[in-house]
Amino acid sequence: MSILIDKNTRVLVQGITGREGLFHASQMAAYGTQVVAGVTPGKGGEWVLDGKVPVFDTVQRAVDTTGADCSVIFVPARFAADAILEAADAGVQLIVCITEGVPVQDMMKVRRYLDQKGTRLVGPNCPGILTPGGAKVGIIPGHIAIPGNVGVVSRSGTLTYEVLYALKAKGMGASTCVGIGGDPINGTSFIDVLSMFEADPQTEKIVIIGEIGGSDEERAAEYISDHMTKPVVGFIAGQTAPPGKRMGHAGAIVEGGTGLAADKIKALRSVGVKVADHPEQVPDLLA
Amino acid sequence: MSILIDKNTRVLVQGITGREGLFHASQMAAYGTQVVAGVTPGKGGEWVLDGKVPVFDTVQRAVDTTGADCSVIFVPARFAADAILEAADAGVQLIVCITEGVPVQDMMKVRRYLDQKGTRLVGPNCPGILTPGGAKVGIIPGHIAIPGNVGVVSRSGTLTYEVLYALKAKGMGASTCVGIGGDPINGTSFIDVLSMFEADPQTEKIVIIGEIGGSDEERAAEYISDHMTKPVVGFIAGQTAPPGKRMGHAGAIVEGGTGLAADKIKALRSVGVKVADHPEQVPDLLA
Amino acid sequence: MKLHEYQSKQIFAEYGVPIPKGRVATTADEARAIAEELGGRVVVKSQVLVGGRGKAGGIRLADSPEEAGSLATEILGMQIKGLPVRKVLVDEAASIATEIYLGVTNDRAARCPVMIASAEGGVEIEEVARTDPEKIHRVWIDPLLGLREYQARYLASSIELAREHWRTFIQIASGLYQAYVSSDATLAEINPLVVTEDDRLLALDGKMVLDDNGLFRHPDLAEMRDLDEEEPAEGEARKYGLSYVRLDGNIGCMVNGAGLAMATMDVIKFFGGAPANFLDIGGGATAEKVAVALEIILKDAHVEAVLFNIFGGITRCDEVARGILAALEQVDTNVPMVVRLVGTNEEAGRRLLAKAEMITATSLADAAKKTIAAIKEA
Amino acid sequence: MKLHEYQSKQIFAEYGVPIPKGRVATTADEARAIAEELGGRVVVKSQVLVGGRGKAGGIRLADSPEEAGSLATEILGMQIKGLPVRKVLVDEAASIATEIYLGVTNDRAARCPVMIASAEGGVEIEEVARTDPEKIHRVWIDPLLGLREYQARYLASSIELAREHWRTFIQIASGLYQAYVSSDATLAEINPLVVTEDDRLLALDGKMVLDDNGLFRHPDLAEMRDLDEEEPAEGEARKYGLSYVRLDGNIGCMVNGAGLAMATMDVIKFFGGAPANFLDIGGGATAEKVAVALEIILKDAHVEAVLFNIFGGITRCDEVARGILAALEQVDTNVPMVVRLVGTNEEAGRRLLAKAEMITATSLADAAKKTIAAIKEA
Repeated sequence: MSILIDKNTRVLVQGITGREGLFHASQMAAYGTQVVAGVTPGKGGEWVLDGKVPVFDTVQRAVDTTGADCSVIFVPARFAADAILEAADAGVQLIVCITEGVPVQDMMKVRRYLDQKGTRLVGPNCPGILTPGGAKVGIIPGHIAIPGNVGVVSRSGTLTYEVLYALKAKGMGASTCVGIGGDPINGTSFIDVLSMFEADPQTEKIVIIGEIGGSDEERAAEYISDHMTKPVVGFIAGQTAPPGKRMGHAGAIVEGGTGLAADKIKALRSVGVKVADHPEQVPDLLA
Repeated sequence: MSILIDKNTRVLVQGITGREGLFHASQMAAYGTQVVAGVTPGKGGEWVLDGKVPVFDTVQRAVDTTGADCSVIFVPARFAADAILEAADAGVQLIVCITEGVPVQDMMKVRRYLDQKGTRLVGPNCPGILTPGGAKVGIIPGHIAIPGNVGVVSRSGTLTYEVLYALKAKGMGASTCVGIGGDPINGTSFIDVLSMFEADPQTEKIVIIGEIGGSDEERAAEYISDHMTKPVVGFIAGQTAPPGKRMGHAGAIVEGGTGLAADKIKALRSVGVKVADHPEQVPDLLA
Repeated sequence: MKLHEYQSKQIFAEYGVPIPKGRVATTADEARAIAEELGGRVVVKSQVLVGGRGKAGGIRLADSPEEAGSLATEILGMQIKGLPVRKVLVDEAASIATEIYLGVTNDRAARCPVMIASAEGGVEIEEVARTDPEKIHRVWIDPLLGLREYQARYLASSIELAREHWRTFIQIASGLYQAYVSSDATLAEINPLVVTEDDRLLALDGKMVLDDNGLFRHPDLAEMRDLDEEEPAEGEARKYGLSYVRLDGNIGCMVNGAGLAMATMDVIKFFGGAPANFLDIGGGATAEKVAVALEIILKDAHVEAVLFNIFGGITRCDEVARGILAALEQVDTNVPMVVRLVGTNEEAGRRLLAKAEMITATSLADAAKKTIAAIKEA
Repeated sequence: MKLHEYQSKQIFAEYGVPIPKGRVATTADEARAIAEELGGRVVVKSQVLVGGRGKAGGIRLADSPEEAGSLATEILGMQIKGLPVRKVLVDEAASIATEIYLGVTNDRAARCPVMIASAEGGVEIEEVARTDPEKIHRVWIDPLLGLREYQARYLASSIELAREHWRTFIQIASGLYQAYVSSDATLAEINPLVVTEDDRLLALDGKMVLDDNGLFRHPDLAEMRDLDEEEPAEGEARKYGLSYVRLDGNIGCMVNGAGLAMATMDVIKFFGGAPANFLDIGGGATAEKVAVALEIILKDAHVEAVLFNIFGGITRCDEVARGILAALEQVDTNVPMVVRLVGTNEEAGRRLLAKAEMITATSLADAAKKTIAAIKEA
């Protein structure tokens, strides 16, 4: 078992003929993921990945023809909102948006629309999802993790790789790793993923990787206290970040005294989450 | 029992200081309906109906103060969409909009918003709801109907009164009468009301009064065939209406060969609904 | 409210939809001058608010300004489906490679706008829907989001439009949707949208229907109403807040409420009569309103009797009766009048009217029968 | 991206929000001339992108053009929280009856815009939220519907604004929301929104923060960026697609990925060091990007060592190592450099760098400790 994706997931790549889209489509396929279709407006009828994957002009046609049930988006930021809505309208149930730099007002509209439709969006500005040994949807390098019983959820990209790699070094594997993305308004929150891990029989322990900005970690702490039975280990980046400055991620900013790393660490510790001082400590705390 | 409203319904009147609003508020109160509040922006703090009903500036405050759970709207057409949304945002669960002449594009937006919130809207351009002996919300004259076991649902106003009056003349009473309104896009369809009547123990027979335009009657026929166990009698107005002409109601128009009275009558008869040749026949067909 | 082709196309152009060069003319001289100005071949198109203008000979090609002038003379003298042609549109003629249909309208059942495209343009879309339903492609538009680019792209791909035209097609679809929303329209259609032989997209014909209930937001559009094109009595009725539609029969009807008014017509027909009109006088029948309504009904020379069907709900029947009596004093007529009053204070109302030599009835069926009989007697 | 008061107010005015008459000046002469033009009392306001201008003496009243000039001289010579004042706004002075707060911002938790009003205007809203939370009133706005009139009315009634001002207040709220949406802002606030003694509503001070991710839609707004007001290195970094924030420490950091960059800073601190910057070089560290980043880091005179923390995911570590080596050839420095490479081909990468006299580390903790030690040794 795993969450969100597995060997049976039929993946569609929006923006498949772009440099990023094509490279990662081939990486996903090489990992064993079923990449069944691509979409690039105006390039319908072409074939990519050694002529194995058909390209369509619209998501609707791609879904109708190939039965894709998950879409991963690599289009430029200005087209990302439309790409997400297109996938949702075509009935895709899981949308993973890798694109960085999507305007926040676009995301507010998109969230509002998806909530009402019940579509699950992961991201944007995220590395995607990896179920080691099963499938990967996004850009997380497949070789840095092995299958196991640790569920990983994170707002970050390379910091997540760091943790997965540290786990692997100690022989620990992951059930699924979900990068929810670093934007202030995104599709999936810590709580959404925590509840899935709680319900997933393969997942026995959980790592949550947060950072400054917003209060998603604080809400996660509340949720952990009220609903989680599995042990959770945390790490929060940005203890040394100055207020009022965006730390790379659009969502990583301390504003008006809220979003501080110290508050998040305190909230997590107060509900029994062991919070690591540095990422390499995570495997030790899990053991 | 009855549907939608009864003696316990706490009614708020939007536009209560207008001529129509004030008159019908007093009629509703005289019928025994609990009229608990009114709203007119800029007149908060006043009292109406012999100083018994407080007026508020906003629906939110009216609801917070009086616990109103149903709102009836008498504001001019250009403010109607805002009034409906205001009531929905304030958590009112049942909104009855009497106003005629609301632009259809306003109603498309409103419906889309309410569907997502789960708020029930009846109307616009409707006479409202009457539960004889219980409560009335809207403008249906109370004295033309007596309590009984017939559920009445209609797209029309005075035509409905005609039928209620004919029922009363034969000693037949109504459980609840719902005027869903004559606009092409409204809040509540025949099907919505039919399903409530089917579930209501007091209602034993149902009268459905349709008219030309759209296909709500055809869908109702399908629903009756699939879901209704109680006998249904119908009447459809507009057999003699010429195509392409709006017959008073914004929604009463035969367009592109659809919306014909003959098709609706045929659809209803094909599922066992007795359709009256003229309104005064309705009580006979119910007997 | 329907707009003329030239009005619709003007609105489309404001939203970036490409239309042929052209102007409207009311005389042959004007038409000739416009053709002169445009140069080359032109098309002279009658502007009347009915379909089937082409078949009726109301759309003609002219090779020279002189020909345009003489065709205009001809067309301006025509009647199409009973409507006299008072204006012609003179447009540059396009060399057509393919004809597409593109329209947006309210989908009542889905409760949102629907955009429709078909590769079968230039013919009535209802006809295509009947004969080749698979050639009709639809996207439903969330009214809160508006038309999204991928929806227009889906239509372009569905009608198998050549890729090089997608960009323009998407712009046109977006412009059409904007025109529809910004005008409170219930229909906005381009039929045909053509690809010309020199590879341009052009809205050759356009049609808009506006939501009467939305006109208060658009005083400029409300002024576009062409009074020449409608039954004068209907315009007159609208001024007084009455809803009137003329029919072919001989029994004038005056009713309060639209549904009841339709039912009244139906019952007249059911008992063998023929209604002369639909007329809803709305709530609260004051003497003034009743008088205006009565005048409008009696202007129709075919009317041989009038049936009043009034349901006294909140309005009291005796009040309505007094309104009718006052109205009768203002209107000079000798056609028989049958009144059916029911509801609050109906007895008092009926007594008042019986004195005025009106025929009273107790039920709608009774009223219809008495009216039909009165005509036979007269 | 923050906008100055004068820029924010200009945008508000475009959306119908009433603002005081006034203009911006960069010299005392200009300030005097503007005061002359305006007549009467004026207020001279420093334009710097920090709060607390008033307390710092950066906002002053002048009774005459001469006084405006001399105050401008004074203010243009000031530094406020380390930022030199380069512009002053000269506005007509308003006679204030009451001060209100009105703002709109993104509510991250609710995932929609929230409009906030308070009768306690003129002070920092965060302060009011802390001390008198019941004096803060909020309405959440559906991003697909926009601000509705009743929501603005609810705020007007909540702050107990006199009824005669509701209409104007609703227009201002609607204008502010439009400004916020149309500019892709994350914050648009009027503080204070004043009722003047002659009963007008006026946006006396304004502030906007724009979403950097939305700037591509607004080239006009992007040009408003005041390069004088930001750390030059941050602007330089932005040009090359790097994300750089200067800090107070002495250990320069170069990291791929924002989260990992923050974690690197944190680990340095945890082991007793002090990071000199946040720097995310993003994916695929080419020699050019590494070189630019290194130059930016070394421009900071406080930097005594540089820590590279690179996670080779899809990018291979040996490639990154070559990028670093090529960069070092272009940059002249002798501060110690500690490199921690991990991930794909890490061994090959480490071997390449060890030859280049760089200190290599196997873990982040190891790297931090080695960097701190290297500074002590130097």
